[in-house]
Amino acid sequence: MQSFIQKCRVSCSTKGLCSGLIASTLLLSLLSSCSWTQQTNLGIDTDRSVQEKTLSLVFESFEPKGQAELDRLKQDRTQQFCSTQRGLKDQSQLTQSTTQDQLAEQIRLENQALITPPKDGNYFGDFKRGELIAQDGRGKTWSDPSESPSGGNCYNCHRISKNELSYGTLGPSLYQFAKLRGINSAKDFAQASQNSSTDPLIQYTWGVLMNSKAYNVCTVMPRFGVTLNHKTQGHGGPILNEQQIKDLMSLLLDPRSPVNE
Amino acid sequence: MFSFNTPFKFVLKHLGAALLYAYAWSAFAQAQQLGVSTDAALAQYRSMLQDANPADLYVAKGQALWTKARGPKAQSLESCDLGLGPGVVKGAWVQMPRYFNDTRRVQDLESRLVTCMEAIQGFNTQEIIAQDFSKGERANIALLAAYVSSESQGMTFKVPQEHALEREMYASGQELFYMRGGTHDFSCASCHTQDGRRIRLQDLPNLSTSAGAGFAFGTWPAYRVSMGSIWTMQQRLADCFRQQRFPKPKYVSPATVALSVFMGVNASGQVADAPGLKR
Amino acid sequence: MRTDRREVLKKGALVAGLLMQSLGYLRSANAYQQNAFDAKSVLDLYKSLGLSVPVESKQITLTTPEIAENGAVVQVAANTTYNNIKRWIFMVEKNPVPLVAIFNLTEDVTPAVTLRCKFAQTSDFLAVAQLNDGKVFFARKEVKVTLGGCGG
Amino acid sequence: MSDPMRIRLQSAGGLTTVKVLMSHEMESGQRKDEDGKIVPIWNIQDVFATLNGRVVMSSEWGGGVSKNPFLQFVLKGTKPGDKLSITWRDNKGDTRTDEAVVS
Repeated sequence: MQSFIQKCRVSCSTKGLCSGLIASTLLLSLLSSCSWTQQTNLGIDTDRSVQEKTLSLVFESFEPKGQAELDRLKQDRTQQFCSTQRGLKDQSQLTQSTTQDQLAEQIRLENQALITPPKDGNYFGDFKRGELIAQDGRGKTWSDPSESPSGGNCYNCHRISKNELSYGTLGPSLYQFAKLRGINSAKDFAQASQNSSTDPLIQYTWGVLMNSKAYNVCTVMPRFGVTLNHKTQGHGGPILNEQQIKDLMSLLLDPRSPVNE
Repeated sequence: MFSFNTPFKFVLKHLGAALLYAYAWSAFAQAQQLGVSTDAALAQYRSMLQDANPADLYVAKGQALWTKARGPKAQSLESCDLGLGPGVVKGAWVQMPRYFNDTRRVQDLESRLVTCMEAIQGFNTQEIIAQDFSKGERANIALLAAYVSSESQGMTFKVPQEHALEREMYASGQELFYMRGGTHDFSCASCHTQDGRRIRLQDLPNLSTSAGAGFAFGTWPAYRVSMGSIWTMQQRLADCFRQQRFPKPKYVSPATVALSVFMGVNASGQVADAPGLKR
Repeated sequence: MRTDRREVLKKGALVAGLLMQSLGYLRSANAYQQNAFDAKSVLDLYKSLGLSVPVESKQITLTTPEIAENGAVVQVAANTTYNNIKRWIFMVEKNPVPLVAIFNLTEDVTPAVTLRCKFAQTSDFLAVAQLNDGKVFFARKEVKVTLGGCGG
Repeated sequence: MSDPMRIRLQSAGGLTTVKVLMSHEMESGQRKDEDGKIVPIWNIQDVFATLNGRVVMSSEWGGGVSKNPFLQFVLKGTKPGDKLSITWRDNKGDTRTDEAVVS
């Protein structure tokens, strides 16, 4: 808890945002220490009795195994909210004309605030390592050792490099990611990466990899670079570490990467 | 895209994010198109195996097991009541999970088989629950499930919703289906609420629709080519939760039965085709 | 250890012998060609079977899936318009042991044979047809083996 | 101790398609177990088919045939009542014979 607030202080640029974040962090920790039945108290209009019955049924049905302890069933605010959003597919469908949409926007902003730039200001790594991370679907399950690094699972949902035919279609194709977005040469890439901290494509790609929920609040894409409130994440922090995210940045944006062939 | 009463400020604030998002999805149609040839090739691979499903070998073993005197009481399961009366196997599976008067619980096929194995044959329920899939009596349950489900092949799903507990289990199953959690924010719905999508090369049935639920619920137990063995619905669900990064669901626990009620009821009117054949 | 093995062999021989007797099938004429199943490459395999290197032929048709989502089970089929075929040799080129199966045909069967075999990786499937006149022909077709599941 | 095969026959115009599923582990001798030790090869080596007692097809298999093997071939000049038998023998000496009748 303490270290989380400190981390947050370091990365906050304005005082207001910072105190807001601390408040919401406190709220989160309060929520996570609440009893199971109180978890759903978000003012969301759904059948309380069904939710309560389900939560107690879930609690008696699961057991901890390996690194997957029961705290994984405790939802944070994003997870609670998105569990109630059935059939909501896209950020573009939100209008803020309803309480639901306003709440969605609040939660999106909370997620946005968790995105931090790379510590050394360099957004890129090695696209070859990035490909391996994209291929790797291991990590964080009860059968994975808790200390080993996680993979990105990227091919489960996305088409990425041309030669890998075994790709999923839950997410958009990322083949020719940079090419389709105006980076066609080593020169384009050098130019963009020189202004990494302001380049919209670099900022967007980094942001989605760090915390997808900052762009589409209930997207099925995991929040790869932020620490959720699970005790068991203490072992390895977020799903991917900063270096892994940099390697994925190169996989997607480097013109030499097989993605941009 | 936005309704007319949308505050203009909100639109402006989000135009950036929305545009970038639309941008990311722009290549989507292209990917779908490229996927067609792969899909056709995979369909060809699967249809070649479908014709002679190794699951048939396990159905024969399960049938032999059903009539064999076993367990501490040395009895066969021929008097087991799967919901249509003692000993009735034909058509029982397409009406499960259902409420059972004797246990006062809603039970799926495997849960009911465990009940019969304890009551009739004298096996210990807790020991069976503590075992691993594919080992000891759990391996036998997979054979029995293959046999029982095969006796409903070609029949139509009619999972009952008459008892209050059956309806309650449906509601809870639905709630759990959409419950996000774990390190990756996944719910069942993350993968199983859209038509025509794949994870890697695996087709993902849309379990919120009748056709999708019918296809998924109606083809487990199944012979898994990659495992060279029969997997039951309980095993399928447990491995889904593992990959969802959730803790482990206990064998035949209420949550797993609730999910089966949700799928089974959604599958109403669809035709059973188990045991199936899967990757 | 040694006696166990001898026992097993003896028992096996006994059972097989009985079967053959009852079926009137002289198995001794067709002893299992272990050396062929030890060959680590297609060329070594031809050598161990005493075959000349076969010629590619359009008269052989192979039915294989383009993509296999699991290499453990891939269904392959071979057929040919040569009416004097006496033997099929099925191979998966890049398997550690390329030889999968040998089929000795008679006039009582058509040349069409289907089998499910393992692919250790993406590889060509090869079927060699040995004709009664001693000529050997082959056809090949690639099967791409992919990772089908979630990779978890 | 081996389990029965499933033999299906489909006849049309004197041709009978034979589809056989066999119950066998078919260990390739290449696979490693959880402790990293090679699982010894255990596979069906010989398979032959007879029609009314006469051998019509014989084959030799290696560890590259899939677990629970499937084999299909076509008999010529069959008539109803013809008796087909399939026999396999594995490298441990275990054998199994099952029969089916052309209808």
